[in-house]
Amino acid sequence: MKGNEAIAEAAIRAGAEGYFCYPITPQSEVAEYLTKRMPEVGGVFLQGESEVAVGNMLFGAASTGKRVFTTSSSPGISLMQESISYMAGAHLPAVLVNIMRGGPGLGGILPAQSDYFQAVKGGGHGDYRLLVLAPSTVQEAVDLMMLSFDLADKYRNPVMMIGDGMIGQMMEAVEFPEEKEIKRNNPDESDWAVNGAKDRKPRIIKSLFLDPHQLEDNSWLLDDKYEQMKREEVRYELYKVNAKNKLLIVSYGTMARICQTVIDELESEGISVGLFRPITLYPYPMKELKKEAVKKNIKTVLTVEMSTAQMLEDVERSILGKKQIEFFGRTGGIVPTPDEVKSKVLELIKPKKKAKTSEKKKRGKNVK
Amino acid sequence: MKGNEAIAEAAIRAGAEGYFCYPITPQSEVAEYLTKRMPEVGGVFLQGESEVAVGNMLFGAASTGKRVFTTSSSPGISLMQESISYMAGAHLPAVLVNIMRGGPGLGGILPAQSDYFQAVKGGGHGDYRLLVLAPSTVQEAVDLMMLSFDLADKYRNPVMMIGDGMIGQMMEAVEFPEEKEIKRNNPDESDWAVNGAKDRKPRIIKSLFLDPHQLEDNSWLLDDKYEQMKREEVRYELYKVNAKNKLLIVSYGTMARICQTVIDELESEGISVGLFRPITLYPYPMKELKKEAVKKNIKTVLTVEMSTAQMLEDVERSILGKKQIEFFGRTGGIVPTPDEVKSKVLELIKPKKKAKTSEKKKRGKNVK
Amino acid sequence: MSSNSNVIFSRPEAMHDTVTHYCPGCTHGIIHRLVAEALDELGVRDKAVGVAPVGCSVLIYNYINCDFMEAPHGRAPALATGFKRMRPDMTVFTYQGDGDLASIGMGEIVHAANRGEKFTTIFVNNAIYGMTGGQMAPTTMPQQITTTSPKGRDVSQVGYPIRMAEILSALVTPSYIERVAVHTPQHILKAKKAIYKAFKYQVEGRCYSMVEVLSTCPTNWGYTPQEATKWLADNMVPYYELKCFKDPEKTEGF
Amino acid sequence: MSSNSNVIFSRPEAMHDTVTHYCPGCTHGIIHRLVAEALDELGVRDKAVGVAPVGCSVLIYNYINCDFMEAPHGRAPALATGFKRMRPDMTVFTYQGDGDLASIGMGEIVHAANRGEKFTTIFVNNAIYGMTGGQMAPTTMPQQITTTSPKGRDVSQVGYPIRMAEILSALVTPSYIERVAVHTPQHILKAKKAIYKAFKYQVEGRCYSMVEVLSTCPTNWGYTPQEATKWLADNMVPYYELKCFKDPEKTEGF
Amino acid sequence: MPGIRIDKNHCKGCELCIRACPQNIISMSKEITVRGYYFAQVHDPSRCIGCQLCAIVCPDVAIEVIAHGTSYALIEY
Amino acid sequence: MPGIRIDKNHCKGCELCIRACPQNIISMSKEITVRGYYFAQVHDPSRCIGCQLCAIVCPDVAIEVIAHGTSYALIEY
Amino acid sequence: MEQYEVTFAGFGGQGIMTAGQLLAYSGIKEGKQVAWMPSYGPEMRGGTAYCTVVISDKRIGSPVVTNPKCICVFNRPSFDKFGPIVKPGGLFIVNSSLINVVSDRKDFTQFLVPGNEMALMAGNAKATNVVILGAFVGASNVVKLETVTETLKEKLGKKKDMLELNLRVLKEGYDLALETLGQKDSV
Amino acid sequence: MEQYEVTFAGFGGQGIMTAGQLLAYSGIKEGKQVAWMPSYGPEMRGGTAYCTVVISDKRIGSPVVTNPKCICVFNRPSFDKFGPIVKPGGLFIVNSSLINVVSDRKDFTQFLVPGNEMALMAGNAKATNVVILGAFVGASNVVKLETVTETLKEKLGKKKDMLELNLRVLKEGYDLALETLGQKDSV
Ligand SMILES: Cc1ncc(C[n+]2csc(CCOP(=O)(O)OP(=O)(O)O)c2C)c(N)n1
Ligand SMILES: Cc1ncc(C[n+]2csc(CCOP(=O)(O)OP(=O)(O)O)c2C)c(N)n1
Ligand code: SF4
Ligand code: SF4
Ligand code: SF4
Ligand code: SF4
Ligand code: SF4
Ligand code: SF4
Ligand SMILES: [Mg+2]
Ligand SMILES: [Mg+2]
Repeated sequence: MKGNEAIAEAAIRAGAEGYFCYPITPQSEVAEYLTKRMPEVGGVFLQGESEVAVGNMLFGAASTGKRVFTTSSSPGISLMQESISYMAGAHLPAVLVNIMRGGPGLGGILPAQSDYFQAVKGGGHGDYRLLVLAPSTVQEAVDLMMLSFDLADKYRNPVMMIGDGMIGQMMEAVEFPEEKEIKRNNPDESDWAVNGAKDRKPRIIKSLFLDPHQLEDNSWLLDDKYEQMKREEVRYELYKVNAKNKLLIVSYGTMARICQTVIDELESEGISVGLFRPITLYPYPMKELKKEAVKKNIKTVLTVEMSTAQMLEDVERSILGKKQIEFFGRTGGIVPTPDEVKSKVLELIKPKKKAKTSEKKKRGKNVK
Repeated sequence: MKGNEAIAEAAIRAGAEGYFCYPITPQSEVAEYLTKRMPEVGGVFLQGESEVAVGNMLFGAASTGKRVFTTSSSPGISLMQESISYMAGAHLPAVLVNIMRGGPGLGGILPAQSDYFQAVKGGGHGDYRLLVLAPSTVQEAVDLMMLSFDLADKYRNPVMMIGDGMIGQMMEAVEFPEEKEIKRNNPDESDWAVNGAKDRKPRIIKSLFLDPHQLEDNSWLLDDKYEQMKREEVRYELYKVNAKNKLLIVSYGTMARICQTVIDELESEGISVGLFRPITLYPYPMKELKKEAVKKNIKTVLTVEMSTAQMLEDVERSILGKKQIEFFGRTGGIVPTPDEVKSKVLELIKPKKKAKTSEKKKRGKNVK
Repeated sequence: MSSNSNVIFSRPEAMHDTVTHYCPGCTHGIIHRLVAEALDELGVRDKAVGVAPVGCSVLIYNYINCDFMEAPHGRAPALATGFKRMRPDMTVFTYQGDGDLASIGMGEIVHAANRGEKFTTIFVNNAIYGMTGGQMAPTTMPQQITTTSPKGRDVSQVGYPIRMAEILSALVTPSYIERVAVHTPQHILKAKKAIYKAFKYQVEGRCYSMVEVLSTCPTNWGYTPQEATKWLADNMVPYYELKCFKDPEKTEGF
Repeated sequence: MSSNSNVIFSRPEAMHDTVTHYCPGCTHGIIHRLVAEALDELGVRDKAVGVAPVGCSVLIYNYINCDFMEAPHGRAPALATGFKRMRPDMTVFTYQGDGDLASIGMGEIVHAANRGEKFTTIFVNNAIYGMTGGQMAPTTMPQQITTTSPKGRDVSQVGYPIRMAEILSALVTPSYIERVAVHTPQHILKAKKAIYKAFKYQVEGRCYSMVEVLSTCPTNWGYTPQEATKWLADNMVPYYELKCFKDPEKTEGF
Repeated sequence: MPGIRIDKNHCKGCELCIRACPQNIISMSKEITVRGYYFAQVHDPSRCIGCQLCAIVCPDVAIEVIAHGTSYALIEY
Repeated sequence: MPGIRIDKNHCKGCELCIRACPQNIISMSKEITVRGYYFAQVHDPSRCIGCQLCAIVCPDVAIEVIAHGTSYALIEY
Repeated sequence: MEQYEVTFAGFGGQGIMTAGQLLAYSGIKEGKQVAWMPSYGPEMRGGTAYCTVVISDKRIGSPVVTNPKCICVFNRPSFDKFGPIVKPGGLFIVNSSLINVVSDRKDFTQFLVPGNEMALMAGNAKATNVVILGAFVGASNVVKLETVTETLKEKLGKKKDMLELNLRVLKEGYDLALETLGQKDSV
Repeated sequence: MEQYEVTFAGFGGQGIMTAGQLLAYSGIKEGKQVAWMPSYGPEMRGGTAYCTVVISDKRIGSPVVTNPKCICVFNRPSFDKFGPIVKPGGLFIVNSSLINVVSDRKDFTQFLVPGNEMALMAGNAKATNVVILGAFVGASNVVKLETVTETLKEKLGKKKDMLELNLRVLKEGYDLALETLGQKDSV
């Protein structure tokens, strides 16, 4: 199944009842799949007039307490920032998927990971965070998509899954959980959703607090949720991490798969390298990464991203100067080949000249 | 002069010829001032239909090569993210001012600093950065506003000045540079602005690069500019920083002024504390902060923000675990009083119980 | 009063007994009452959800006694769409100012109306941005002075006021569109009927419905409440024609 | 050909000699030519700036030989506004698809027209999202099959197609609004006149001008170019009336 | 005998009811409410015809109208 | 004698000119261009009346029309 | 001069902001560092409005002051809200025309000024703010009476009647302070 | 089985994506790990289109492969673009109906298949992609012919004629491979 379709079907299996979208490459197949599939399960499919509208349709739909989601790509996600901030402020569960493409601006439509900051640090205004998940295979996209709905409900916070065109366009075998009856949220059981003030006081979904003390309380309440996420939701994967590793690669999403290929190749050449793959980008597995990075055998930590360096900052915050950190990145739709990552690794491992510090980030390609 | 008006007048003195806006508290005075003032200097004042439109009017106006700007507040800035990313991608100079209010969502209208991430890490999609300046007095708002236009032109990159409602509403004495003739950009002298393809090839202002190699080149070209900014534009101020300091406060904007009051009071009580005030938030004065923070006499670095902790991450990245970092913040429109900051400082200085690590960030107020 | 007296006019049930934050004489209050009465009369208060705008009426949920969502500025129709599509059994309305609906929210209102979303919009046109301190709105009258048109709205620079009822009526999709005003008791009674009808059509699942209500903003217009009603009658009513522009009873389909 | 032959029809000067990326038979190419001819005939190519949309015509700057800006999807009128206000001496036009102009860009186009911005819009209505692979647009015809309306556009669910020329004509601010088509030579010649007039009014500083051009998308409609022109004639023309809706010559002011 | 009750807590002294009353029996108090407003009062209750016009125009829903026996039918204006 | 020139580099073989020509003198080549398209050709140039209709409909501006002496006046259709 | 902070508080329409601004302009005129900081936001509609002026010879830190040296309250709600936070040893100026209670704090100077009455007697109740300002200047000596007079002249230059009345009540407030609290040195 | 990568390349309309998908489904049917990755983006209109299928018994790393083991090129531009990147020792399948050149690389197996002609002879030039697919299966043995046959039956179940024709050309391509390259063991 194509990644985009798998994501769509995963949402259906997770009990999603509403999908709102605006066309944008490279994820339009999600909509094209759901325009047929949603009606089959009695759900709502609606193409909105813009991503600004779609973000806010999601806001309205999420207020029903049912499971709802949208998918888009980089510029479209930028247009949703206000609504995302509102949904976070109003404690609404909703799932958003960003199939990232090259930016900034109109950029291109090929795979990139340059919306990391936007997703992880908060592209909208105010003290809020999204829970951010990054799958590296189509199967994982399915699993994380389903998890996203659970986490959105658990925290009543928007959850964003970020992938790139590769995840969206790639076809891999996927398994869905048994197709018994799809379980759905029952709005009548909700103690917060808007479903008619019958025999109870009205419920107000809002983020305005004119009293700054209340507004501050709301922000700290959000912060409590984020602290809870840090305790309970950190996810990551280790690949061939062991005491022989000379170098630890940190990479996420499809980029991490490419690094796996590199690691396999290097292994066959007798060079041991491990991979730390964050699955939750927020909360970031800081302690866990530090634990692996500080191990004696590791000389260097190499961050590999399809961007000019964004996750790098979280790697720095995790490792806190305890190890030399290097960066390798390609961006704008260029997917680094295993070969170039490999030669970067070899360059770092072979103790030729003095290696540079992370201050000078190393790029895949020089300009001019 | 009121801060908002001072900002408006500073732009005029800097040679700004176009201002585009949409009303939003607490900065509407800028528009109310300029609706009269702009025509006096033959400039353009236009109220747009939304911040989405305003961001894009700015885009079109900046393409003329003249100096143009907008001012808004948090939710309005969120709506400009797409256009900001486009302007950055297309190498356009433009100045944006965010007079921040409490968020997320509709939040409130009182002073806050909770859009730090949005401004500094990039709220839009793709590999781009804004040059971000944060004044702490009305005079500095004037100076930095004028500087913003210079820097926008120097780097052909959007520059954002962020302040809060205090800066906007406060009245202080200000001095403007001599009111000789206002110097303006001459579009005819520009080698990039759109001014009619007469006797030259057409110029295209764009951010689309279908060839990923070109798109990547554009991203690294942007990155080069950001590296240059790191070398040439870092600005910060030290206040009563000396070898007797037991603690170093890091704080920016109006919050830093409150910390100054605290420092003065503590000084009169015989307790020496210094202040590191970043003026450029991007590029962040990382080396400079580290240099001050690692000094032997400093036991603790205290980050004080009007947010639930955002700049803290850059402080962490600067200091890299070399010193204990503590956080104190109020948010949502609550301005910390000198007293509460002071007691936080005293709590940290007086070696009562074991201090907590920065992992557990300390908040101004506990919820519930 | 004696015990056999009966109350023939009182606060509708769907309204909280709260003093509003509106300025003295601001007709937002009247329009609130009319909405509450429609909910009462149709018996839908307990399955109603309002969408509050950003504007002076952002706190409408403190006054009308039903569930509410608070939308970003201008986006109420998008929230209402998302909600109503998921819960077609509920009664959904947006309450929006002219800055909210006709300026920043233009895209959302036109498209919601065009898709024929089955919700109701109460559009309060007071020809100004009330909440933010009296800036020019797209609906501001020619020559009207506001903080961002200190010499009066110059139509040669910023065009003529936008007439939303006319624009939404230009759409082919069936809908109910009427413009009313609330500056005299007579007009208020007509407004009441229009608002009732708008909700009724929704409850019947017929169509999108929008009532544009000409309203006063004494504070930002710089008039007393009495002067404001007169200014509305003299300036707004001639330009903003009061009538039913579209009614599914009369024009069904394309 | 002999030497005393003269060329009576050829590529306009304002057009680069480049093969376009458009699909065979896509009428975007014709419309490009008409724009280039207008620039040539008015002699404004060297003070013209186009605003490219996001849509199939995003690369228009590779074909028309003047300065260009590339706008975010739907926002071309805002860029044009910002630019033209700063440089009233230049000739500014936006070239926008129906997804771009009528869907995401609804707010910007209505407001630019309403403010009476002195630029020209060429609105290419092909009843579909071409570039993204054939999704439903607000202008998609009833029953038309697209990738997001696989059973045909269901007007009971998503309403009727939006007629932008009619909507913009509902505004009071004077403007020039005409709808034309390019499916036959006869229509193309009329379209040429309309586009010329639109630019002329701009150059004269008269008003905002918009020409809506009905165009084909053989690829996403699933027809041959020939079939596509027929489909346009049979389906679009009856719904999208071809006429001049508004002309400052005829209706001046309010 | 018909009559009205003005809730002085809700009244903001906008005077719209005064102009609306066909009997001219409403006028402003000399006192000020806690919110700082003069409020509306009926100075000649006996002449009230229960026409509800005052209540209809009151933006603050501060007025209740009471009728005895049959109520005055609200004609369409 | 009027005539047309079709730039086979620009032609994408859409066949719109074929239908437009009142003289029915345009048809498709059997060959394919480098871009993979069949292209338009005039199979009976002598009958061309220089009416320009083919050029007007060509989306790729692939056709030039040549007239000798006075040009055929383009009437309004 | 040490830093001096004064808050003016009342309801909207009582000229609170203007009183503060007049003081601020006067401070600037005397070459001092001045920060005027209004309250803004939800309070402004209906509730209390207030502004704070900080005047100093040196760079001013926080424009937000927890315990100002002086607070002038124009109505009852402000009296209740601000009475408790006057800095011990400070000054509490109460518009006794609208406030018929007194603070029972003993650690500051309480100064009752019948602002509305004085203004009304002078001809216009709207000048209450200038009465209180005069009283503040007299009581605090933070700026000179002459400076405020000049500021008023600049701001009201064109409106002769208004100016005259305002100058009159300014002086009356000032004199009342001297009478009540005695001549004071510059702070 | 070691990991195997194959790229199909040609212009849009030649059924490139379908060929890859049929292979991918067949791999999945045989319980293998499979990743099908299309090219997308600007190339899709006009230029070349290609997709890559990675088939393996183990977890698949990069779906983007620098040097695939096998590349099947359907037209001249693809020949030029992809010829140089076939993995040394790999397989280069060339649709000789539209490509009248041969690679001068000697470090891989070059296999010329007159795809269009074979398809046309079978009755439909559109089946070229299945001819090439058959040839690839015969040459590589990455999946069984029977599996692809099954996949085709599933996908074309309803269209009897189409199915029959496709099965025929699949077999013809397969046989040509065996003939030309000889019987091979499973890779
Ligand atoms: C995105 C955004 N932009 C601007 C604002 C500021 N704002 C608040 S209310 C308002 C307009 C109010 O005018 P209107 O909609 O006419 O309502 P009224 O107050 O007149 O009833 C604006 C611009 C905001 N909250 N959010
Ligand atoms: C913000 C944003 N949303 C979506 C897209 C994806 N997108 C590109 S073109 C397009 C629509 C094209 O349709 P139209 O405007 O009708 O032009 P056409 O291609 O039909 O000429 C869309 C939705 C985008 N680039 N940016
Ligand atoms: S500002 Fe205007 S609209 Fe708002 S409450 Fe006051 S009178 Fe009403
Ligand atoms: S997709 Fe449609 S609109 Fe786009 S170039 Fe092809 S035919 Fe033209
Ligand atoms: S009910 Fe009629 S008569 Fe009685 S007070 Fe009200 S308006 Fe006057
Ligand atoms: S109309 Fe209502 S609020 Fe106004 S004065 Fe009369 S009773 Fe009071
Ligand atoms: S000019 Fe007229 S007659 Fe000649 S080829 Fe073209 S269409 Fe035919
Ligand atoms: S109309 Fe133009 S592109 Fe089409 S076939 Fe004729 S010459 Fe070729
Ligand atoms: Mg309004
Ligand atoms: Mg289109």
